[in-house]
Parts: sequence; C-alpha cells; structure tokens
Amino acid sequence: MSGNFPWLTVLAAVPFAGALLVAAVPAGKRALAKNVALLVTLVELALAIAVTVKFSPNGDRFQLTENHTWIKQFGVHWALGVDGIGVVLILLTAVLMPVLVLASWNDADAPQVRMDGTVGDTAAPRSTHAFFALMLAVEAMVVVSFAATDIFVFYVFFEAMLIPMYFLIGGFGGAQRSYAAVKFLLYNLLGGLVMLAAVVALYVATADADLGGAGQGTFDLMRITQAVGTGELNLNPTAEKAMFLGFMFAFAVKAPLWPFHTWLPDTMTEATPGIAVLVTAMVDKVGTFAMLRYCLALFPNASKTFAPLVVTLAIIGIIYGALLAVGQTDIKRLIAYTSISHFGFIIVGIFALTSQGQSGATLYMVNHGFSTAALLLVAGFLISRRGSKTIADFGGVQKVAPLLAGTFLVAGLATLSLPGLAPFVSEFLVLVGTFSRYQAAGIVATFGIILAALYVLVLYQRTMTGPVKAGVEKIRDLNVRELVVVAPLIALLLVLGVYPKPVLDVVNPAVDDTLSQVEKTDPAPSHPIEQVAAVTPLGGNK
Amino acid sequence: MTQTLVSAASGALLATGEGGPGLHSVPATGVFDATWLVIALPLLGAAVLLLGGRRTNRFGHWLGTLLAVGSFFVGLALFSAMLDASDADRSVNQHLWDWVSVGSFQAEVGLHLDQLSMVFVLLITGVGSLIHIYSIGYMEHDENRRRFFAYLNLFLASMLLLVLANNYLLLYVGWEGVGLASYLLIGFWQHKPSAATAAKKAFLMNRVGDLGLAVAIFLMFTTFGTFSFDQVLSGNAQASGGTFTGIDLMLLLAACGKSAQFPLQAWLGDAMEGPTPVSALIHAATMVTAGVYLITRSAELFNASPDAQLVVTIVGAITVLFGAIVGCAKDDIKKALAASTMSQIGYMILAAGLGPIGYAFAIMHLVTHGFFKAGLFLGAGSVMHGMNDEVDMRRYGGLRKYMPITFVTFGLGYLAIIGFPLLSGYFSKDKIIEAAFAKGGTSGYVLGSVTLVAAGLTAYYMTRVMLMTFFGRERWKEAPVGAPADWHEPHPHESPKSMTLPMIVLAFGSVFAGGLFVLHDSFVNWLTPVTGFSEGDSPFSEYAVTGMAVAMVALGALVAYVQYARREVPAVAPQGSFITVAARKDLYQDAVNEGLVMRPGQYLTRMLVWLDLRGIDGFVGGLAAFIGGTSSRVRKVQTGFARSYALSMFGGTALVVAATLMARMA
Amino acid sequence: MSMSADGVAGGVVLAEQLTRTSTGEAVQFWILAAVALLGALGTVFMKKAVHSALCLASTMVCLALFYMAQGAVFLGIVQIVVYTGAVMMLFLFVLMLVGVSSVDSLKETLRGQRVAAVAVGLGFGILLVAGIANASLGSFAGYSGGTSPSGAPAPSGTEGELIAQNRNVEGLAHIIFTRYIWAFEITSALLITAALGAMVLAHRERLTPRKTQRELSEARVRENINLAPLPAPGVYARHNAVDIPALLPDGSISELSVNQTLRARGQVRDVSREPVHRVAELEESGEVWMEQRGDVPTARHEGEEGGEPTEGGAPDGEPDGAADQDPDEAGTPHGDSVAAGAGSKESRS
Amino acid sequence: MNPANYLYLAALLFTVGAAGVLLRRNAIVVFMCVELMLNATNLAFVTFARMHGNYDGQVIAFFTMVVAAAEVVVGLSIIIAIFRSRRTASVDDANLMKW
Repeated sequence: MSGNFPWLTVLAAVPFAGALLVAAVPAGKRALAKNVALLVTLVELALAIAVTVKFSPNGDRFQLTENHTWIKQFGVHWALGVDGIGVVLILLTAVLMPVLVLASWNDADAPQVRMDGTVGDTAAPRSTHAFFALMLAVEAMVVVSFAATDIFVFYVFFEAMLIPMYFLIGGFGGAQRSYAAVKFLLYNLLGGLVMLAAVVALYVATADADLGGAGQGTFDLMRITQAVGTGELNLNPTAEKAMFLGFMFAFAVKAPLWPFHTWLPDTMTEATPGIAVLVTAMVDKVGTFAMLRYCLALFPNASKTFAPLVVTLAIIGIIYGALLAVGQTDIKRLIAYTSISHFGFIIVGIFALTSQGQSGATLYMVNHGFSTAALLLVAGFLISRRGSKTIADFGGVQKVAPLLAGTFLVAGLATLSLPGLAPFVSEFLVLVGTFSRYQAAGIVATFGIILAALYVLVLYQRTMTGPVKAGVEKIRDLNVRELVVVAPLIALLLVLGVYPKPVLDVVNPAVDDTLSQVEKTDPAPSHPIEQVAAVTPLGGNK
Repeated sequence: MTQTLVSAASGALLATGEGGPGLHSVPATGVFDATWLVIALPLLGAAVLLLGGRRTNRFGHWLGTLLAVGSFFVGLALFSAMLDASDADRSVNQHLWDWVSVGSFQAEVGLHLDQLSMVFVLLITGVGSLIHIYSIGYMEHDENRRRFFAYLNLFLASMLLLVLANNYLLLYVGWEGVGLASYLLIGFWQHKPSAATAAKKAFLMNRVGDLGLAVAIFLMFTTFGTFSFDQVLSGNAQASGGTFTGIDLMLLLAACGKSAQFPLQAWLGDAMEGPTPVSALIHAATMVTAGVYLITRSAELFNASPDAQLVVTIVGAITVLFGAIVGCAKDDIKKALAASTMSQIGYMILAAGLGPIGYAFAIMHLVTHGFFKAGLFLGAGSVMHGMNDEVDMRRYGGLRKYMPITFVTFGLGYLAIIGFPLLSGYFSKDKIIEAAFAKGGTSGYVLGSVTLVAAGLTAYYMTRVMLMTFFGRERWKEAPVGAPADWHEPHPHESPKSMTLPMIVLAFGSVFAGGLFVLHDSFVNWLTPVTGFSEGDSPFSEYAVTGMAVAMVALGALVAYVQYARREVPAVAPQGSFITVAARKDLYQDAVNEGLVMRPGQYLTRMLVWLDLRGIDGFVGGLAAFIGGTSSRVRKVQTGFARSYALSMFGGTALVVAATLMARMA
Repeated sequence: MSMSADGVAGGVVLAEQLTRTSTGEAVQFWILAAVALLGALGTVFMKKAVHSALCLASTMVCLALFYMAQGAVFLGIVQIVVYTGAVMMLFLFVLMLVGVSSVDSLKETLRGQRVAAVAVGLGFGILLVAGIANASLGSFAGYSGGTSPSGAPAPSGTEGELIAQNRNVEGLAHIIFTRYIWAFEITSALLITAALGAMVLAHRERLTPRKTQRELSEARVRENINLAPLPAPGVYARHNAVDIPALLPDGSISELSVNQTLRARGQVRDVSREPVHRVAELEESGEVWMEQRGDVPTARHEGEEGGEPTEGGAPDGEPDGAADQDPDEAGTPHGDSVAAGAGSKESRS
Repeated sequence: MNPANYLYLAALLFTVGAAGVLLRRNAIVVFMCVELMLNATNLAFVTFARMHGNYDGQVIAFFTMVVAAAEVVVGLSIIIAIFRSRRTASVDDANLMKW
C-alpha cells in the first residue's frame, strides 16, 4: 500500500481535466487547442513514467491501490490498483497518446468528406477542439479501465469509452464514417449489455455467498478472486460457464475475436489514421487485458473448459485475418485485417494458459500497439499526400520519398515480426506457449508468420517499388512533425526487440499469479537435460 | 564493456579430448573477449550509413569497406588465438546479456566461437571484404551506393550473428536478418518490377524455411526445456527417435529454405536480379551455405536419427542433379552460375547428410566453393561491366583477347570448380564422392554414382560457359535481332584495378586452398573436435574413385568442347530437345509452385474476402434487414378503417369473456 | 297498457322472493321482446338511414315499457321523453342535414369484415348467454321486501321505506342526492362540456370577411348577372300565382321565377302557349299599321341585319350588358353570350 | 316467466348492436347501433336493480343515459364536421390514420 497520494486517480483525472480544458479553449484558437492537448498528453506521460517507477516488480500483486466507497447500496467502491500487466498497458497508452496527438495535428482541420465522397467547403472545417477533447476523454477512460480493481468501475468505463469513440469515428472520418461509427457502437453495445447481465449475475452470486458482509454482494475484484481461490464462492458450473461467456462475449467483440470482427475493418478504414490507431492500439487492448484480468481470474474452471474453443477461434482469426489482408485493395483496410490477425495471436497466447503464452501475449499487446501505430500513421501520411486509399493508385514511392518508404518498410517489418524488432519476441513467446500446450494449434499459428510476410511485402511492393506511377511523383517526403511522430515508435520497436527484459520482469509475476489463480502450470519438458555444462548460462534472476 | 558482460561462473571443463562428441565450451577470456566486435563493426557500419543519410554519401563506401576489413582482422586475431589455444579451450562461450526470460524459457544473447564458426567467420569476413572492395568499382556510378554498402554491412553483421550465436533463438535472429539483407540487396534496384518481385519471392521462400526452424525450436523447448547449444548439443540429450527425426526434418526444411535446396529452390535463379557483388557474396559464398552450417552445427541431433540423415542425403542428391541439369541450358551467365551454386550446395548438403564421414568434407567443399564461385561471379560481373550489362552469353564470344585478367581468373575458377586435378575443387569434391561411396550399402552406391554424374555435368556446363564467353566468334559485333535503334556495338574492356584485385586473390584461393586443406588433413583435424570424424569403408580404393571422377570430368569437358568449340555457336537460342526447354524453364519449378501454392492461395483469399463481405457481414446486415422487413409487414395490419379496429376490439372482448368463463368453469 | 308499477297481483306483501313475474308482465315481455329484437335487427339491416332510426326508436320505446314493468317508472318516462324523444330526433335532424335520401349499399368493402363480424358477434352472443345461464343469479328480490341473492342488506332508512312504498321518483332522488351526489355533479359538468364541444365542432369560422351589400351589388354588376331587375312574374303572364312560371319575351319559361322546392316537388303548373301567340300577333299588327302610316321603322329592324356590338339584339330580349364586357368576349358568336348569360343565371338559383 | 329473461334480451340486443357497429358503413347508423348497445346495458342495469331490490341499478342506468346523451351530441357534431369537409358520412372514408 503506497503512501496516501492517489496516483491512479490523478493519472485518470489529468486527461479528463485536459479534455475539458481543450474544450474550453476559445473557438477561434485552433493552434492553442492542439498545443494544450499535446501538453496534457506529455504531463500524462510523465505521470505514467512516475507510476511505473514507483511500481516494484516483485512487490505484491496490486500496488498503488485506492478505495473509496462510491455507491453504498450496491457496495460499489471507486477501487483502483495496478498490477504488472496494468502498469505496462497504461505506459503504452501514455506513450502513444502524444504521438497520436502529433500525428493527427491537422486531421481535424481538413474539410469534411461528404457521404458521396465530395469534399465539403473549407470555410466550415470541423471542430478541432472537439476532436482533441474527445481523444483525451478516451485516454482517461482507457487508463481507468486498466487501473480499475472494481468490476463495476471497470464495466462503467469499459462502456463509457464507446461514446467519445463513436463521435470521433462518426465526426471526423472518411465518406462512410457514419455507417462505420454506428456499426462500431452497436457491436460493442451488444457485447456490453451481455456483459452487464453477467456482472449482475456475479454480484448476485457474491451476495448469496455473502462476500460483502451483511447479505450484500461485492464488486471488489481482489475479494472475489480470493473467495474463488479459497472456495468460499464456488459457483455451480453452468452459472460459471454462463457468466464466463457473458464476460468473454463482450471482450471478444472489443478485441476482435474471429466471428465478431467485422466492425474493425470498417472502423479503421473510415476513421482518420490517428483515431484508427486509438481504436486498435488502445481501446481494443482493454478487451484482451480484461480477458486476462477478469475472465481467467473470476471463472477459472469455465476458462479451462472453454480454452480450446477460444484457441480454435483465435487460430482461425490469425489465418483468416492474414489471408484477407492479402486480398485487400485498400491500405487501411489491409492494416485492419492485419490487426485482426495480431489479436488472434494475443488471444491464443492468453488462452494457451502457459506462462510463456501469457507473458508473450501481454508483451504482444504493447508491441502491437507500437508496430500498428507506426504502420498506420505512416500509411496515413502516404494517403493524405496522395489523397486516395487504394493501393493501385500508388507505385514507386520509394524513389520519390525514400524516408517515408524507409519508415514504412521498418514498420512493415515490425508487423511481420522480423527478429531484432519488438514484435518478434512476443510472437515467439506466444507461439512457444501455444505449442507447448496444443502442438497442432502452435504449428498452424506459425503459418501465420509466412502469411504476415506475404501481406506486408505485397503491400510494400505494390506501393513503394516499381516505376513511379502517375500522380505519385508529387508526393513529398516526411516533414519534421511526421518524423518526430515516427522516430520514437521505431526507436521503441528496436529497443524492446533487443532488450525486452525490463517489461518482461514487470509482467511475469502478474502472469504467474493469474496462472496460479487458474491452477495451470506449464507442461514440463518431456526429456529435460541435466545441467552438464559447467557454465550456468544465465546470470540474472531465475 | 566486454569484461563486465562475461558471466560470472566459469571453470573450464576438461574435455574428453578428441573423441568426446558434443559441445563443451569455456567462458571467453583474453582475446576471445573481442568476439562480439566481429559483429559489432559491420552493424555499426550499417547503422551509420543508414541513419547518416546523404551526408555520408561521399565516404560511405570507404567506411563500409574499412569496417568489413576491420572485422576480418579481428577474425584473424581470434583465429590466431584459437590456433595456439589447446584443443579443449577452442570452444568459447561469451554471454552478452539476458534477452528473454519467462518461466523456464531462458534466452540469452551470447556468442559461441569454436573451430566450425571460426572457419565461417574467416570465410564470411574474408570474402565479404574482397567483395566490398570489388563493389567500390562495380557500383561506381550508382547514385545510392551508400545504401548498397549499408545493406552489405547489415548482411555481414547478421551472417556473423548467425554463425556465432550460442542458442538456436539467436541463430533464428541471424537467420531472418540474413533473409532481410538478401531481400534488400536483391531488390536494390527497386524501380525494376522484376527485381522487387524476385526480392519478395526470396524473402517469402526463406520465411517458409524459417517456419521449419521455429517449429524445430518449439520441439526442442518442449522436449529439452532449452535450446541453447551448450545443453542441446552437449551429447547427453535423450529423446524418442521420433522427436529427433522431427527436429531434424524441421532443421532440414530451414536449411532447404535458406540454401535453396530441392523443395524451396525456386528463388535462387531469380535472385540474380540483384547486383553481381550481391550474387557473389550472398548467393554464392555465404548466405546459401547457412543451411550447411545449421546441419553441421546440429550434428548431435542429426547423428541421433539416421533416417533424417538419409532424407538430407536424398534432398542433396536431388538438388545436385536438378542444379546441374538447369545449369546446362541457361544462356544468362549469372543464372548458369546460380544453378551451379545450387548444385554445389547440393554436394555439401549430401556430404553433411552422410553423418560424421561427410561433415568435415562438406565444410571443406563449402570453403573452396566460396573461393572459386565468388571468383566466377566476380569474373562474370567484370564481363558484364565491360559489355555494358549484357548477360546473354550468346551475345559474348572471344572475349579472352579483350579481358585477359578476367579470362585468367575466370579460367582458374573454372578449372577449380570442375575438379581439375590438384586444384581446390578437385580435392574437396573427390573427398565428398569418396565419402558418398564410403556410406556403404546400396545408398552408398546410389549417392556415389549421383555425385559422379553431377561432376560430369558440372564439367559440361562450366566448359560451355567458358567457351561461349571467351572463345568462338565475337557475336557481340552484329546487332541482336530486335535491338533498339540506338544500339551501339559494346566495346569490351578490362575492369579497373579495384575490381580485378579481388578476383586475383580469389583465383589464388581457388587454386591453393584445396591443397592447403588436404596437406596432412589439417582441415579435417581442425574440425573433428566439433563434428567428429569416422573413416567409413568405401568399396573402392581412394585412387579408383579419384580416377573415375577425373574420367567423368574429362568426358563432360570433351562433350562441351565438341558441341560449343567445334560447331558455330548460334546467336539465337535454338529450340533444343524437350529437356533443354524444360531446363530453360528451371524444370518448371515456378509452374509447380504457382500451381500448388500461389493459385489455390489466391482463390482461397478471394473466397474468404467474399465470405467476409457476404457471409459474416451479410449475416449481420441480414439480421437488420429481417427486422426491418417484419416490422414493415406487421405495420400493414393497421388498415385505418375504424371498423376493422372495432372488430379487433370486439374480438378481444369476446376472448376476455371466454377466458373468464373458462377460468370459472375450471 | 302500462302495467301498474307495483306489479303485485295482490295479497299481503310478505318477504318472499320474486321468482315468477305476473303473467301480464310475461305476456308483455314476450311480445315487446320480439318487437325490440326486430327493431334492433331493423336498425342494423335497413338500407335507408331514416328507417334505421325509426326502428331504433321503436326498440327504445319497448325498452321504456320494460323499465316500467320492472318498477323503474321514472326511467321509463325519461327513456321515452329524453332518450327517444330528444336524442333520436337529434339523429333524424342530423340525418336530414347529411342527406336523408342517401342509400347505403350493403355490399361490404373491407375484405372478410362481414364474415368476421358475424362470427365474432355470434360467438360473443353465445358466450354472453352462456355466461348469464350458468351465472348463479338466484331468485330476484323484487321491490316487495325480498332479500337480494348477493346477500346485500336490504335498503334501510328512508330509502327502504320509499322503495317499499314504491315511490320510485323520491327513492331515486334520495339516492342520487345522497350517495351519488358526486357522480351527479360530474355528469352535469360532462353535459356542459358536451354542449360546448358540440358547438365548437359544428361551428365554422368565416374564412372570408362577410360581403357587405355594396360588394354584392358590385359583384353582380361585374358578373353581369340580372343587372336590371328581373321581370316581375306577371309581366307577360296572365297569372301571378307562385307556382306559375313567368314567361320571357320569346315565350320560354324563366327559370328564376320558379321556386326550388316546388320544382323539386314537381308542383310547377304549366303555362299554355295560346296567350303568347296572341301577344306576338298584336306586335306584328302594330308594325304593319306603322308601315302603312310611313313612319320610320323602329330601331329593332336594323338590329337584325348587322351584328352591331351595341345592339346585341338577343332574341330572348335579355338586356345585353355587353357594353362593359371585355372585348374578346364580345367577339364571340351569339350562342356563347346567351349560354354564358343563361349559364350565369342558372347558377344563381 | 323468470325475470332473468330480461338479461338474455339485453345480451341479444347488445350483440346485435355490436354486430351493427361492425357491419354498417354509414356513420350515423353505426352511431345508432352504439346507442342500441347502451340501451341494452341500461335494460340489464334495471333488471339488476330489481334483482337486488334497490334503486342503485336504476341510478346507474340514469347516469348512463346522461353520458349517452352527451356522447350523442359530440358524436353527431363530429359527423357533421366530417360531412361538411368531406361530403361523405361513411366511416370507411376517414381512413387517413393508418400505416
């Protein structure tokens, strides 16, 4: 229990206050609004780094915890606390936000693209203030979702996120943005409602087991997981399965698991590049994070029974997403399908129920955030220069804008998880984790890396190489702002690829704790080799 | 910095001397501390040149070459330190930092230097430096020469990382790094669509191989719980035969992917799109031999499953013949040499598959091949340089008068590769043929005869290349059919000094290397502690085998002489028998690949795109439409006539009354 | 034929139940029930609305008699006086407004409405009857001291006495102004609102300002309708009775002079042709006599040759107000102006 | 005869009135049928009053008449209003309130 300074509440309040501040900026001053937004995100980044520094990896599971009663009748507490996984993802959010604000610096100033594709009049560009205020609001809600240790608080912000996202997608996207926004909202709301039923059922179950004292139920995650562990709260199997499915459905829709994924391509194609990254790099991560934090911890038996099913769906997602990415003609839609494939990897890692798998999955969430952000933002620069999203309109950009092509290639290589870059480490861990539990699934998933190479290289070849196509010759190279956006992402991809140890050290204890919750241990090697070699290869911690 | 990184625990292991199979390493001390420098220098070069941008254009190529040569000298220093180290201390392990550690999955970034990797380090840095020097001249007038040298350095760094890694995961990093470098270098002239496609094809095929390596590592992890050389190759790894075979086959798949062996060999021919120094360095001397290194390094695993080794020899044999046949029909000089590379690597893979008998000879042939094949490629490069990038041999002819040095160095390389007695090719290839026979049993005879036939074919196509290029009528004087209007007759000239110097050095290597290695078996003794060595009883005496080999070579050369020296070489390729047509099309390998993989893949993709759009999205849209439809139909019930509403009201009352009566009745 | 209110065939009034009504009431019931039922069916199935209304009136009268038979004398009277007398007459009044003669074809327009209506009607009827049949009605209390089958206490106090003494009106008044006073006030409010509502609904605001007499005359002049006063019925006529039409100079009947209603009834008498011819002869003899005296012929002759605009010379002697007609109309052939004139006259009726 | 017969008569009249409402198209006739139904109920009320031996039934009948009168007034004025604007008194013609 750290000192009394409410780190996490402040961490959540800063972007929220920032959002209000940006909204309050007088209408005319666009530049001021943008700068304020950037400043707020940088302050948030500093806070996040401070939180990470304060978090001691081998301390107890949840640190910097806070607990104030919020709604007495239900026994709902404004309980925040962060574990290894939470702190890493909050850091991801805090790092990505300034990059996104910079990247979509004048996305909101461009005139409105009407439904039939014609461009609105430049005299009435959309409101920049609303754009950045909503982005900050989303950041605040994402941070709370990562930091919540009270299921009710988590659920409220898990759902609240949809509203600003709806306006961001619907207000500032391409021609079909309203269709995409409505589809996004309906899909996720449906998921949320199913989850609401499960949350209520859980509360009732805790009330029966009198966890909250005086016949009251509780929403406190730690209390419930402890009760599940000690058998104080043993739900009958069918109820547990039903509740698991309720939670799982909402998270499967949020982090697109295969059959529920059709909203992502539309959203990412229509939204502006910055918002598309916001969706896939941060908002969707809440889904996978929640699978790890809530599905496994609260319903261990149901997780074990449903694990094979989820693994199969995820594997299908990997291959399906990759194959569809190869078949796309629109750049952003292609990147959307790559994200579906990557989310397949994350989910297979989580539900392989091995420490390598889950650590790999958590690291994957972080790496995917950076690699997709880099790829999408560079693609966004490319698209905004040429004004068209279809791949066929590009060709030979490498000759005209070598720097842009170079960063696009590096981002592409990160997406196909080239060793030496960050995604390789997490992908390999996920694959090893899956292979050690389900051999067949492991091998099929490994085919995903070949398809990954296919769709990235096909995209790179069609847009960048070959003779300079008409209309491409006027594309100018990256300007300073865009470089400042891409440089940190690529640097992080390199550093995390070469030295991911600090992140893994933070994540491992949380993962081991989750696995012990689910009573699953890694399958021991069949023919271990007694340590013959004199040299124990590894110094470091075992 | 090196001192601190060395892991604390040390304690030398008293190796059981010669016979002890398996790998026992001591922590790196003294000179060996500088092992990581070998990789760091080219990596630094690549980073500086890539990030430097235009500012480094002026001195970019010199910096690249300097770092390559520097790395070579560090290699030499290491080699000399290893020479005077005792046998046991030659296998050195340097731990740099912990890379990934999750539960029992421990991966470190550590280097392992022993006799085998020493050979490779020297070969890579040596030939690499020569090719850097050659490239200064060759890439003289290419505007992004700096980027070329950056990629070359990147290639050197990843190849060295591959051969120096001390666990399979780090080897995998080097493995893919080399794949990336070859992708960048093949596709260097990106404005040419054919180069871009070739680069993508190469990378994808390598990726298929990498799948094998990844699965092999998974198997190792699930079976042994670790994948570092110290444990896995320490000789006391026990597992079921099936697991070993599984791991070995996966490793073989990886080797095939990288070394362009039988199932995955289609990319090597197209890789010739890249500049010639690239072909010389990557697709002749170093990268393509990575597969052989992998198999030789994992000797412990392969020895544990004989049938896996049999598969390796079969793959090697098929590729030997495949490459030779294709080589005979190619008119493009670089494609002919590429086919010959494929065939020669087939030899090495075959030798490596023979087990302890062949490991040493495979590596010996690998080194000698590195010399003469690089020499041949550089020779071809200087010929193209002179004939303003004309690659079709039917446009050459009688160039010996115009390029004497190239003619001599190319000639020496030619003699070496066909196995002309006393040259390096003769020694290393004969040993392989001998080892093939020495395998014993029917497979011994089959493999032996295959290698003999291949030797003959090699002589045939190399002589053909030699004659068509340097002898015969000067066909490049008259304009080729359908030449562009501004065609002017090329005037061949000798290449500048910076290009011919490396060719001369390589020529020396290809002449004397063989003899040096065979001199009281110095090379075999050098490698035995790592790979082990056993004589094997060959049905023929050593001299009989050599005799047969030389006879086959002479026969091949004679046939080529008859066909290409005596008769006039037509300027336009004749139709030729069905074999030549097939060979021209690389025995329809591309057709097979497209038919088996590409086309079904495209159909599947198109079907899935349709499914996603119509199927899943269709279902969701359908749901919405269904609800809309039913509501519009139910709406029609409200007809607007007061009397129909009255009827429904009255009907309702009747039902209520009936219900109450029913309730009262019951 | 109204049965006496107390319905008691005589004998001492004991507290016994009314199980059987007197035979007179029975007879009355069966006859009048038939009449009522026929009236009801008539209301539904008569083609002309007026006939329906009358059938309904007959049913209502039968019901009134039933009330009286059952001791509700006040209600019976009110039924006849108020309900049948006023409300039914209101119906007829509205029928007259809406169009008495309108005959509805009984052919059904809504698909399946008739079959369904009959089916549901029959079903409902049978259900009701079945319901009443097996409802435990028990024996009637009647107004001579019987006990109510539902066990409700017999009315006591003044109310009880009034009932016992069959003083129906006072009894009702007593109950209304004690227990149901609240309902009484509300219904009075309801009636007022209803009256107001009817007025609001039926009242129609004038959309255009009321035309003053001046505007009317100007309009008549503008539209050239009967500018000169119409000929009194008797100008050429021999009689001045209302039902004899006036004659125009050319001998045809002037439509204006005939009353709408009389024509509708067909009570317009015929005018014999003979006096008309007599007049014609008189005029011609006049002209012959003038020519014999060598006077200047009257203006009428010239009119026949030329179609001079001013003369007009319309045969029917209608004063031609063509002077101020707009030019294009003047140019139209004669037939037109006559038709227009006649037409406009016609519409005025 | 059993006084309950009045109830049967009331039921029959009521049903005939209801059927009339459904069958006839002329607004006024429909309206009359409604009146018929009301009268049927009044008859039932009076019979019940007699059954219970008190005048409550009759008071209810009395109030029903009052309400009926009010209803007729408003109903007919509506019919007049419709007729004046539409020149028709058929119930089926006023069918704008539909899907």
